[in-house]
Amino acid sequence: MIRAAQDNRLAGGAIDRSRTIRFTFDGKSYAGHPGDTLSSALLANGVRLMGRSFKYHRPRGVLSAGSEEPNALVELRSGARQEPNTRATTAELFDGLVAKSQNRLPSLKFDAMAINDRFSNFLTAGFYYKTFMWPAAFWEKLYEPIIRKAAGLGSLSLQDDPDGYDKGFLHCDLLIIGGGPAGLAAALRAGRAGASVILADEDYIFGGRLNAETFAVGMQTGQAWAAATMAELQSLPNVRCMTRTTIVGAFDHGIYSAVERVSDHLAVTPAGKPRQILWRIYSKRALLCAGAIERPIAFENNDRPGIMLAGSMRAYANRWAVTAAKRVAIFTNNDDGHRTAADLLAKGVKVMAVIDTRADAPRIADCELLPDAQVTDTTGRLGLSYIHVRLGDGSERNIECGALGVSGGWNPNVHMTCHQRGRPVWNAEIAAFVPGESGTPGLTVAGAANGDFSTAAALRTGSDQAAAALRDLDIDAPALDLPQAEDAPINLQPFWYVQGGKGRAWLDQQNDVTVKDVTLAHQENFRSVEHLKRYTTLGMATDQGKTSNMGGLAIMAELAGKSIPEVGTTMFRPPYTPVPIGTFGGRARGKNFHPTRETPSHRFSVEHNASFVEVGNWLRAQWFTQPGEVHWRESVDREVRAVRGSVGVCDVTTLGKIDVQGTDAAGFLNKVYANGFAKLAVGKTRYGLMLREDGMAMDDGTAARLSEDHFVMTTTTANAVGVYRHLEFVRQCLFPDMDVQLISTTEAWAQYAVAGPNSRKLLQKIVDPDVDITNEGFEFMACREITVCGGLRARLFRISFSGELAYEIAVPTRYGDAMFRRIMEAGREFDVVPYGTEALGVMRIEKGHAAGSELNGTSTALNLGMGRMVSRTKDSIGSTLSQREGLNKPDALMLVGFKPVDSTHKVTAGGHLMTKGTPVDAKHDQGYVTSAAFSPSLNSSIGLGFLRDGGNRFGEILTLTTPLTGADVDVEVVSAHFVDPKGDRLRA
Amino acid sequence: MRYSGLRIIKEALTGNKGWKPAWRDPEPQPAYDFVIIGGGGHGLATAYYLASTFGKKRIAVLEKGWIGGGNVGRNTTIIRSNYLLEGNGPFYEYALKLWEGLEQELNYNAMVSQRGILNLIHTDAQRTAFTRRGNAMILNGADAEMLGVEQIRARYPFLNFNDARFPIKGGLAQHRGGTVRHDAVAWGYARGADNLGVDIIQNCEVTGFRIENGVCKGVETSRGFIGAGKVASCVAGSSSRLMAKAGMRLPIESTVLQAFVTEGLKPVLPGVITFGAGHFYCSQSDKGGLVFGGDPDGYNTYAQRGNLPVVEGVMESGMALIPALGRARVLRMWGGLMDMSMDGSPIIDRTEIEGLYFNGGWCYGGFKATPASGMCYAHLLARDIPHEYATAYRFDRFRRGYMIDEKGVGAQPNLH
Amino acid sequence: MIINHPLLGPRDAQEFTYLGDASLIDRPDWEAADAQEQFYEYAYLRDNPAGEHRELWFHEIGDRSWLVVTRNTLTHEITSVEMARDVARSKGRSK
Amino acid sequence: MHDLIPITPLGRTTAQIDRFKGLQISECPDWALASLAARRNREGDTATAAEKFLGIPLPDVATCATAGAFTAFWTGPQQWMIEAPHDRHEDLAAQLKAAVGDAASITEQTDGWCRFDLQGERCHDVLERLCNADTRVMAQGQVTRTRLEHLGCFLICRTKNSHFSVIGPRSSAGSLYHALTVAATSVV
Repeated sequence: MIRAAQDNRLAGGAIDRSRTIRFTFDGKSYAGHPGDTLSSALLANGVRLMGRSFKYHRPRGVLSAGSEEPNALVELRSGARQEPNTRATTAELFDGLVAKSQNRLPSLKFDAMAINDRFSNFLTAGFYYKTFMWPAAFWEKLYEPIIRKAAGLGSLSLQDDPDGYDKGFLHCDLLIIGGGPAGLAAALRAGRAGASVILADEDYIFGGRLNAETFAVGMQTGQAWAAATMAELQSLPNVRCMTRTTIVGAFDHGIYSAVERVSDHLAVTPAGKPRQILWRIYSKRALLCAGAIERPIAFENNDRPGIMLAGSMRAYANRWAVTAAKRVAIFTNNDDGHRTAADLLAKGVKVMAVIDTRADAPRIADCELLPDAQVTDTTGRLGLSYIHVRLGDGSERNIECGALGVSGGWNPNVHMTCHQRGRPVWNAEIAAFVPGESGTPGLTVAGAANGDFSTAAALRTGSDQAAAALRDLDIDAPALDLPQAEDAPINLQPFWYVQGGKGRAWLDQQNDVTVKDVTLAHQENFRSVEHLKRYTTLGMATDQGKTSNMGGLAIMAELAGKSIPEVGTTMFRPPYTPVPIGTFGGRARGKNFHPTRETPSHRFSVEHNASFVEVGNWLRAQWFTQPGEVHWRESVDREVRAVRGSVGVCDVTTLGKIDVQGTDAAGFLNKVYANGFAKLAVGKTRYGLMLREDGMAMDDGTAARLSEDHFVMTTTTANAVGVYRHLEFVRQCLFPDMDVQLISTTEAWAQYAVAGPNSRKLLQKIVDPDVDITNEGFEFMACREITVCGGLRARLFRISFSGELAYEIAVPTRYGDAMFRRIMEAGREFDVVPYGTEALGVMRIEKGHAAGSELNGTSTALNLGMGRMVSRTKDSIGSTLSQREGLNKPDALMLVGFKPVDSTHKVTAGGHLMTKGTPVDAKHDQGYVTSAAFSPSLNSSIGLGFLRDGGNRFGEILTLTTPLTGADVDVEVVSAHFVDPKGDRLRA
Repeated sequence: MRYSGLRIIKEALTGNKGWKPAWRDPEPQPAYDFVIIGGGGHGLATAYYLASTFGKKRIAVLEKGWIGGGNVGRNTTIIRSNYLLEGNGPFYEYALKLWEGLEQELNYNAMVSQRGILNLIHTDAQRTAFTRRGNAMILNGADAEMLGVEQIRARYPFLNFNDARFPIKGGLAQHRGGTVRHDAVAWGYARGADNLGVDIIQNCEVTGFRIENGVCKGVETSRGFIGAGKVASCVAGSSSRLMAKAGMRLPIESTVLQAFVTEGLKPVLPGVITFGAGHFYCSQSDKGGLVFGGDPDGYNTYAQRGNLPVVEGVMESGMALIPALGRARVLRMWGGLMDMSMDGSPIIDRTEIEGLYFNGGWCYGGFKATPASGMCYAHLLARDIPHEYATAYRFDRFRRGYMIDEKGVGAQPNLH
Repeated sequence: MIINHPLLGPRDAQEFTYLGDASLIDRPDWEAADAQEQFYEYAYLRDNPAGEHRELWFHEIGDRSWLVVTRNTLTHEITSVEMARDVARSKGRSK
Repeated sequence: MHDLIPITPLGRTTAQIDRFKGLQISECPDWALASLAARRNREGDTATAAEKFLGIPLPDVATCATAGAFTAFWTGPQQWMIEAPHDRHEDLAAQLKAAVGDAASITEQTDGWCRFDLQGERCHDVLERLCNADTRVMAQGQVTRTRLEHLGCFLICRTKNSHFSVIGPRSSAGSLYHALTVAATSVV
């Protein structure tokens, strides 16, 4: 690979020439120095062509030297780390950096898609709304794929992002956004006053514009003053200085989001370290010192590589010691443009002329001055070679130059003051929008961001605004002794675009929006600023119109015969600059997306080949595979048979447990459950159905009365948190004087269901001798606090989900693992098995118990066959609205069971029920199957479901249809209680 | 003027001087037969169908700001009809059918792109729920297909199939679902309505209703009183604010739904994809931006902006589902105001005030409903009886207990 | 957002769970003649104002207090925060 | 005496300890917890009985108090958590109940939680990556509840600037531990 020399490198600059670093762009190798950005290094190597535009694929060079860059976008890095649309102007150079140009085919120099440029008259704003409509089907098949392929900019690798990201939270009295002269003065004043300060800047060195200028601050250069100030700030423990940190959003009540680019300037992110950090900054006050962004002037072919903002051209020369070309010219409507000419002359660059639109243009730089003149057109294929100038007297002139610095004035960076829908106001003196009164609460503005462009003004207002902000917090900040600095006005004379041209003058260079497009939008009545934006895509590019919006507004204002403030601006929205999704994602990656909750028997389950299932954040054992079992059904059927035949144990810790105490505990439960609890005897447990206030079933579970004023309530696993919140609402907001205290104990106790005919025999070996668990001594629905295994406190409940003789035993969680193993040991003589959620589900379906899929938020007590449970003799949540007509239809859905007529057929959950002989469509829908399983006990597939008027349709044969699979099965309507309908087993 | 490829060529060769305004900016008349409040998608569609399908005249659309500035201009552009309940299914399927013919009907390319929507499944309970839903869709005449993991992997190989916290176990696809260029919907209906003589009046805010003994005679506006035979509220997002001026309280709360778009990227996502274990759905616009969103912020607001917790939650979900998104950059985030109704379903009905009609409560299902909402509302306005597909969208369903609660979360709007 | 908890001072709203209009405290009397109508309005109808809104927030990741927050729905400015239990009592709710 | 062997929240028989430069993260399983909530109109009785039992008054909002074996910290209005060494106070709830009688509701919380202690000068740098509590201004004895890795945790400042306890839900001990160590690696 050939290596270009740094021909356009100038003297001086803030780069470290002692080190040379290598990088490649489109496969070609170049050299640069630490301190370079990709764009400064490319310019140093004489590369002006860096990208292609979005629509016409026009050649593009760098326009700016900052994050507002619309043109010089590259694919940075390679492989899984490829970053599309990376601004070459902010990408710090590192050894081995690899960059590729994008949105071109096949190469940057020759882009076949540039054919679009020839047809620009056909591809005007919004042309696609007017065609591609015939025939309809062709849109997806033909037109759209072509458009999509041509559109877009860079490409994602589509490989998993290998880098890590982190998040954090910071707190401060004063957040200072931007580390230029205003920000530094503010930080100095606030820091010396002892306030806790965060000073953040998106750049990798502090100083802002001072790094790009040559004038002095006090007795030293601007850079030296900035460095000295930083040295002091960094020595203050109460000041946190953050470089490479962009404040991207202003959110409610002083919360700002910031992105710190920790390792983007390194070849690779160090292991275990984040690539970027998203900071959430909680500030009492904030001060915006974000400076201003220069705006271009529109003229014909103003988009050629080499044409850039004058202030950026100056920054490249002063800070990075590069020029885009040996011969340059300046086109300006204000004094600031002349500074560029002066600085470049001082660096030995040939400045061909300063073209100034003002008749009274001052002579500032020692080069040819063309007052009352305009650049009308340019030439040069892949880069600027000539500019065409119209002089005041109407005569024309061609000037040869490889670069043109354009200055149309500066726009204060008001972004952050508009994130809460504050509107900027027009300042005629600088012909720009400045922050309005209705800005972001707690945020004040200083320096160029407020329209105070001179360095002296920036220092002064930064210091003053910091003091004012701290005064709100009762912190007194003594005045600073500020250094002398330039204080010249820019003497701008508004000038937006050069008239009279036949060709195209670009406003939005990335999206290819020209003056003509704005004119067309006006002609078609897309005149509101939002219509203009959306119809022409002006300002919708990756730079969000930072350099282009004002020009568009000015032209629309002129066409509409309005003033610019009358036309108004579009809404500024976060983020200030684009933020990787990974950064907002932080540590939540892969398995760590959400926390995992493990049950007390987790270790045992892992050791015994359990398959796990996610239930909320819980991991529960679904079944335990034994040697020889290949299909999960084998394991589940075995577990069910073992429980029904002898005994099994299942971890049910995940069910919510809420401790309810107090002299009004019983009365409280009476309010939250639809059925009565006041008369529940101590030592007894009762099933409870909880309704929402709208009368729908909310949750169900049991409440065990351990003593007169102490209950333990269980909830379903899924609703544990919601039910607790609901109980606190009822307690605090509805019945504030009830004496009741609540606390969750879900995780404090490891709770196991021991179920099956031999469960009592097994538990006999676990509970201590003095505990009577005979059928008489501990009957169905009994509960008691006991001791087990020689004195360990435990709780025993005789409740059954499986329909078998069953108990639930609870011990402190730390002993849960040992207890599970102890039960397995003690049960060996009964061939005890551990069983999972699948077997549990099969057995509850066999028994006709409702669960999550029945308690689906749209079922009533009536639907669930518990209509009579809703007491009408007391007030309880939901009882009144449960009496509404719509919840008590005579043909209401009822929970019933289903069996396939042909036992080899399968009942599918989610299938819909159709009366025989009626059309199979939504109108004739009779209900649906909520849960289904293969029942080893009945040796048949069975299901539960809701059926219209189900209670009166036992024995009827229905069609269970599953259009998704095309399967239709005849099923018989049966009682939901497939097994032991009388309940003899659980009372045995 | 009629749009066509030929017209584009003709105009191109004559310097594009001949393009006419897409709609006029008329001065308001003293009175109309129909005054539709709200120049959003639904309002403009209602006006269009009133004039076209129902042949009505003297129609005005009053817009507080610029047309299409509400939710039709700030949504995630998705269309689908994957609904479960009988009150919703037929309505949204009708909407989808209208979308399919929209561009030819309007002679405006709104880029209706039926590239499919996929709802991912992560648990067995979800599979059951989606099976029931998919079956209901087919029974309602919509299309649905249950996809297995391998089918999904084939189309979306970059989803997290390796170390997902909530593994993908399948998905319910509706191939006729997709996206539409949202702004173009408002502009297309506006242009169509304007061609049929509808007055579209921008920058005209309704400040009150003139109600005389129980009958609505017209509206007071920032541009004076405008009389009306029938007044139709169509301002989802601000329904409560407007109807309060008529003394009504609604079963609605307003909240903000945030949405996001990345920088332009070469094609990545072929269709619309919805994460089933987190709050994230995503598609890619023709311009190349990934357009995505999640859940509403959840507190009552009219601020059209949200806060960080939801922003982070959405993107955490995005990274959990598509780890390759890490290096795509979010370009812009915004918020739209949602009329969150008490059961998550809309209302298209008469009010107790004669001559005053209501359309709202769309939650975040409003965009996909636009054509059907316009057609059904126009039907109600023209004939005073509900359209067959909108009979369930009554005010009194809450009093009588006939809620249409797809999510089953009850009378808590921010959960729908 | 930041909610200034009466006991704990400023707390990130992310620690809270939002319910809705504070009128949910005013649960009707189940024995009233028109109880069903009252409950319908209580459960379903809202003022949903653009401006000052009294609303219920639960300090889920905190002290488990329900709060009544007065917040402007246009600006999100919070002007007062009270313990919901005190508000309920002041409205005459008891057992 | 029973012979069931307890395991730590991280599922082992011995507590996990990780050392980083300037920071130690240790799992602390040997503590018993019980919640104490005053009953309605019995706030005074509760305070008196609790002070007698603890040897110190119940702490004020968002603070904790330590005397001898006991530490009490505020968890909500008229609600506290009492912490004591597990070996001598395994049945802390029963002991408390005996002391307060029917003046307060007592609930065993020992195994509802897991505790990780962060010790060393890098505490703040790690915690600021994990939760929004402003630990730098937390004085000894200050307690807050905070969201850490989606989990509701108690954060107790045992010694200003150098020693914090994170008390989180036991079933998620693994996730909590992972978050702490990943953040520590990222920082130091």
